[in-house]
Amino acid sequence: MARVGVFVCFCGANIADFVDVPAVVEEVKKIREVKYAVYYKYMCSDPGQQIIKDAIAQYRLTSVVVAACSPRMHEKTFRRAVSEAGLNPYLLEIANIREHSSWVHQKNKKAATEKAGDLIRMAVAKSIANEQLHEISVPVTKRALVIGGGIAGIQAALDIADAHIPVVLVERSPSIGGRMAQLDETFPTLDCSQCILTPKMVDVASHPYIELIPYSEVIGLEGYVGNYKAKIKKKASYVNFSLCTGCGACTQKCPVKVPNEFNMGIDKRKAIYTPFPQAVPNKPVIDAEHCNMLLKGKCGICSKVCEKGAIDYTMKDEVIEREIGAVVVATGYDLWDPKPYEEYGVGRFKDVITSLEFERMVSASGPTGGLPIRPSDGKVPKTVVFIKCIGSRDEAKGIEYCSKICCMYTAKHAILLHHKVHDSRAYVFYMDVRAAGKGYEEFVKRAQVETGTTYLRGRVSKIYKMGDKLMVRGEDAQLGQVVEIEADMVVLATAIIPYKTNPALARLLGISYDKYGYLSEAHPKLRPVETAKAGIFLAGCTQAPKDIPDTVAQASACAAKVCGIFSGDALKKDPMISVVNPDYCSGCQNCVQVCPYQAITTEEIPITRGSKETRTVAKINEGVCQGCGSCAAVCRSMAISLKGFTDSQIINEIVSI
Amino acid sequence: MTKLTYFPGCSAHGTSEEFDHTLKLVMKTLNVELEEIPDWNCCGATSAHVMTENLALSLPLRNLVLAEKLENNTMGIACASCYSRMKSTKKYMDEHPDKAKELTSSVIDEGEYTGKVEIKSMLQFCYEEVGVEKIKSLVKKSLSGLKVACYYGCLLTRPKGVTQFDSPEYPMSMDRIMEALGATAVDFDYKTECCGASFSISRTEVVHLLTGKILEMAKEAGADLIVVACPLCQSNLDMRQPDIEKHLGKKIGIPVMYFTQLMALAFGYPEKELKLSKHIVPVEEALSNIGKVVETPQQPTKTKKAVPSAESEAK
Amino acid sequence: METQEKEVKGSVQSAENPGLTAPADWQPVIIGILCNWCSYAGSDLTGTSRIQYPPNIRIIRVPCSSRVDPWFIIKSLQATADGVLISGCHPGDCHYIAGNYYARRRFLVIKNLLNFVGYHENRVQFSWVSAAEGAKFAQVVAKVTDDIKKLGPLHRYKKENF
Amino acid sequence: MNYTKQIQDIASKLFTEGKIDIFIGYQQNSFDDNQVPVLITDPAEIPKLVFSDKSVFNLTNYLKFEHTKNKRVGLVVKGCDSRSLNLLLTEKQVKRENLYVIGVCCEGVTDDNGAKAKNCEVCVMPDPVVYDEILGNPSGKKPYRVDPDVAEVAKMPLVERADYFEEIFQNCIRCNACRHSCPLCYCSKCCIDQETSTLYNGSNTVSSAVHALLTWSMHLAGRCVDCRNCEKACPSHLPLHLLHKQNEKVIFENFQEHLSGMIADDRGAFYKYNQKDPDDFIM
Repeated sequence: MARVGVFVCFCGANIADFVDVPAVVEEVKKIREVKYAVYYKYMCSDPGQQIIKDAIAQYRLTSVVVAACSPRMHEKTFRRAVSEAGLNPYLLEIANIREHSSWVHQKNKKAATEKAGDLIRMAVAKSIANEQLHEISVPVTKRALVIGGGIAGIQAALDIADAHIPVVLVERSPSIGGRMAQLDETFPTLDCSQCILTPKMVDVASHPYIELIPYSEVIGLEGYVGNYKAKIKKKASYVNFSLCTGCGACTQKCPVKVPNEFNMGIDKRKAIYTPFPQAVPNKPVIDAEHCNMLLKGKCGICSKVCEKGAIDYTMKDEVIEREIGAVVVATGYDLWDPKPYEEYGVGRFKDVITSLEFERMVSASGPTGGLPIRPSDGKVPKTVVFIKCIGSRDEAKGIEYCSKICCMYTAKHAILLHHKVHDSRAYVFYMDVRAAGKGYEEFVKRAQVETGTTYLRGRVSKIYKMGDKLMVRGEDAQLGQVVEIEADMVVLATAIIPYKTNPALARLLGISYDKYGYLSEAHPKLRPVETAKAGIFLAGCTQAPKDIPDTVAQASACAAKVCGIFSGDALKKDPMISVVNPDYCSGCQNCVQVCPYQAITTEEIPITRGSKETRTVAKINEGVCQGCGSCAAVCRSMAISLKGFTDSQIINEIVSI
Repeated sequence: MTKLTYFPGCSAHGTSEEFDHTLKLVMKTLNVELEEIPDWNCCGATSAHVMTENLALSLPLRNLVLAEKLENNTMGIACASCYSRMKSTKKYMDEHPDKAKELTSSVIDEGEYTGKVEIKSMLQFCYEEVGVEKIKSLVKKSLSGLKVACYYGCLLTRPKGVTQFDSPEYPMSMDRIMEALGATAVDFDYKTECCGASFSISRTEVVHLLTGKILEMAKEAGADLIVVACPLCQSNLDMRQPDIEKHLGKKIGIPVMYFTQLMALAFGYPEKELKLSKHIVPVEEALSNIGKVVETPQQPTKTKKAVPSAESEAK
Repeated sequence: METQEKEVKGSVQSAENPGLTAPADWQPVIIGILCNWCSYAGSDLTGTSRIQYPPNIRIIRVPCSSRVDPWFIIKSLQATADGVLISGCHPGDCHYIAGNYYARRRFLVIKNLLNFVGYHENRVQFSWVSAAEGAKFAQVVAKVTDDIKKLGPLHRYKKENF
Repeated sequence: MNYTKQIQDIASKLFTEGKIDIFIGYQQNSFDDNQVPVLITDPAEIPKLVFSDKSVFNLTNYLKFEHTKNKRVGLVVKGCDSRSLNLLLTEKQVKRENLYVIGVCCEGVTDDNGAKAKNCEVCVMPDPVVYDEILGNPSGKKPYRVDPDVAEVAKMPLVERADYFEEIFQNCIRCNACRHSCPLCYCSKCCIDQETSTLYNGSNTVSSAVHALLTWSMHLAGRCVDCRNCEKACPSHLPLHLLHKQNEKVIFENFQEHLSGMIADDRGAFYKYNQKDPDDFIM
């Protein structure tokens, strides 16, 4: 027989003025299971809590009901008090008679009193069905996995590793560095991208707590927060990195030329290559799709010139496993293909290029030695038109959102053009100039004033060819006129888009993604780096378009979160999660389908004790379950119950009124 | 012999008689029988939809209902404007069957609309249903040596959601057909530019400006003549040319022909069948280029410039 | 004295059993099942804002509207409730990502089924109330209470009657 | 529609080749011209097998019992039966590799009076959707139609409808034959038998019957394939299909024309969602 104690709070005048508290206590005393009922001015005060503690001992209470303010307010306080009295803290129930009665029925004391009585009756009924629950402790593997070796991944890995936590950094290309390595100078300070990035890349390579696995991809992730197991596929590089010294003899002698993706195809690289001179690790890989030896079995020059014998044509893809406790996803962004802009002659006019192509051209280490040139005839352009929002904010052809960085990098390009070609003239067609950021507006002003770049508000309607010039026709909306500019080159500020591989990666990790393919954060404002899956965090443009400062900030935030998880030997979790009664489970797996956290898997159990034959039943992963109860509601045989909100507890509440 | 429902539109019996005539010749060679919709009416063109929505929908809808009675799956439309009106109406009706029911029961007394007939422009029909390969196989007299600029105008490929045909900005279907006939289709940036047709009567100076630009650009691209698939384009580009020349103060003199005229010519019909006398800008000189050897490079803008050779420069 | 006069003045008919009536000052019992993160927080805000609403509702807290098994609704109607209100987060705002989308499907079906077998459609109502919509919660409760007062007491299939 | 010969041939071939342990089919009743299900383990009994428009029962129901679990089973399915089989496969209650399915392109079965069965009038899929071997010529998916009985009841005014159902529910004797005969009611412990459920509250009242039946129909909503085994099994001849068809109608009309068990791996309507699902009934 349950022995319930009820403690009704006056909350000063807050409750007592509108609810006849002594009458309520008398009413409650009539409930069979209630062995003790009392009221006090402030239950949450120390003497108030002492009343509860004393009563638990004196009346051997099996559960406690506090009728006071909302459980969202003081549930934790009273749980602690109950716990200190030696009772399991989850045997406490709160009847919310302040927010739900005294404050909302101030003109009807009779009804408010009656309602308070009912609310307490419900809480008493529920508490009778309460069970002892214990905080869940989940062991933690203190190693982090960072997916992606761009600036986001590099920053997160360094910050975590600096806290003496081992990091596995997986990069899909042969070198870390990512998009930032492709950039020339960075806004708004125009400091050289390579100069600030390369030291960090070297730090990663030499850090004792970082295991760098380049030219690899994560192909599987099992487990839950603190206890993940990652499968990583190391792509065959055909070069034994432990023997290779990075001398570069092979890349010089290789006869096969392939468009260089690092330079946006402006120049050629070899079939055996390091993506760029400052690559980390500075070891070449063989591109199996173009290598004559691997394709036709003829050539073998690189093997001949390699003094160390590091070339191994028989190398195969290899899958390795790492046990980890948390994941930072930092896979970066791709660029929108402007092909749908047929009216701009994309694909037909060679001198209509994208902004990243322009970026490579003006890069001192780029394919043109830092000078912008027209791809059609190799001449240096004098008049360059920059068009912003190519694909961004364009529902018809591209995507709806703003890519956030194009305004700034276009201003940067206008300045860089002026730096490289002093007698040049730049025009920028824009929809809006969005320069929110420290020093950003000033930077745009600098482009406009210092370099004399003409900013034209309006869209370009057409580009056509006149001789070897590109005629750019657009609207100057501020003048209300059509303008035509005779340009040597047109640069399209193409939108940032997520990699097409994002949805597959999200499914693999068990996290969600939005309609564009960006990975989704748990809450747009208050949990911007977490995902809905505990222990997986997002950094950089894989979550949404952002610039380098924001990316680095988010990466460091991820590192702080990861370090938080690893701060203890075990993770403590709220015990109010679902549990399966295997006797009742028939294994239909509909719960697996509706669980938003992939917290439900299946297990095989013997049909009867000791039997060899097995049947499949659902199994809740304690580490992953967040306690929403979706599974409990769809379980037809009621094999799943949500602790703290069991069917019995809720039905008790319903029938007690 | 396949049958095709034919909607000629008002101009086919007037200003674009040569289009209508050569179209019929071409279809004969392609073994397609044109079945003209009996008792067809005006499509409403640019005038109806500024009046009332119901009028703008009812006029084409009546034609669509009549077309369904002919039991051919496809209807070919000669005029680009008619094509646009009919196709937009069809799209609207297919999406709003209630409206179709309302109009067929109240305004139009010709039976129900089911939406079973597909609508294609004649250009689209030749490109999609007949195909470039078949056209190529039927050529008796190659048009090699003739350089043409294909002008599509605004309505044949736009709006994309309605026409569902070719690229809205840089279509190539007519160019491909011309190449099949042996002619050289020049790279023509103005192929979908507006000719100003709507201001044809009210503000001719707009037409002069816009059409003038198209003509100049065709000339610039090195074309001997402009090929069109729309009667309104033809009349604007051809008929207005003397006025435009006066307006610009320079001679252009580029003839404007229907793609069907050139097809008929290539299919072996004699020149007199092309009704060349209907043209304002004489075409004979342009056609005399047929058979001449094309010198390459024929055009500065078309030449392939040396690759920038970024490597050499970087080194 | 006043209340007595009112009692004399009229009575409320049960929508499903027109023969059965209750006194005019009859007060319905309404069970409200609220999700913890939006609607329960919203109802707390109603309280802190001191927005007044009719006192007939008895609130049960669940973590998510997806925890609501249609059987809870059936059970409530079998017990003392004359009406049921279920409230959760707005679509897209679910604390548990998509719980309310699943719940919404079940709600539509159970609502129609109950109406089909002879419960008035207003007996069971649903709302999306966010944690910021304290005023909306009061409006919703006022509307539901008003609706159910008009329907009169629920008699059919009550445990004590059948 | 008579496939007796073909089914007997296939069954004996399966036994000869050792592919199955049990064959589930239909046999002639001994006292009238109706048929009952038969489970054959001995090939000598094959001549018992018949199939005609009297083969009304959904045999997939027999896959949930102990003597067919984890055995290799050959069975005959019509269109609706195959849909429930599809769901059983999706819900992992049977293993596909254990089954040899003879799918019959159904031309409609008859009721006790020899008239076309009422569920066949509104059948959406007469052809089997899962099978190893097919008999007859597929006639394709049929357009969905609202059940005429549901439409008629829905037209009644509220009070009349309530009275109508009250009479139905009063006649329920709580024997649970409906549950027992339903192929999709395979739970190892049904909710209405559990103490926590308190649906019955140990009582045998109309109230508990109503709530049990409503809960039951909610558990089948978006899953029921309208085979009407339940109705055939009901000793009180309750029109149980009204509940299922009502739910089916709401689900079809609102949730992207969902129909149960039509596609492999398609779970019931409650185990997926669409952001554009109706929202206007919620304040």
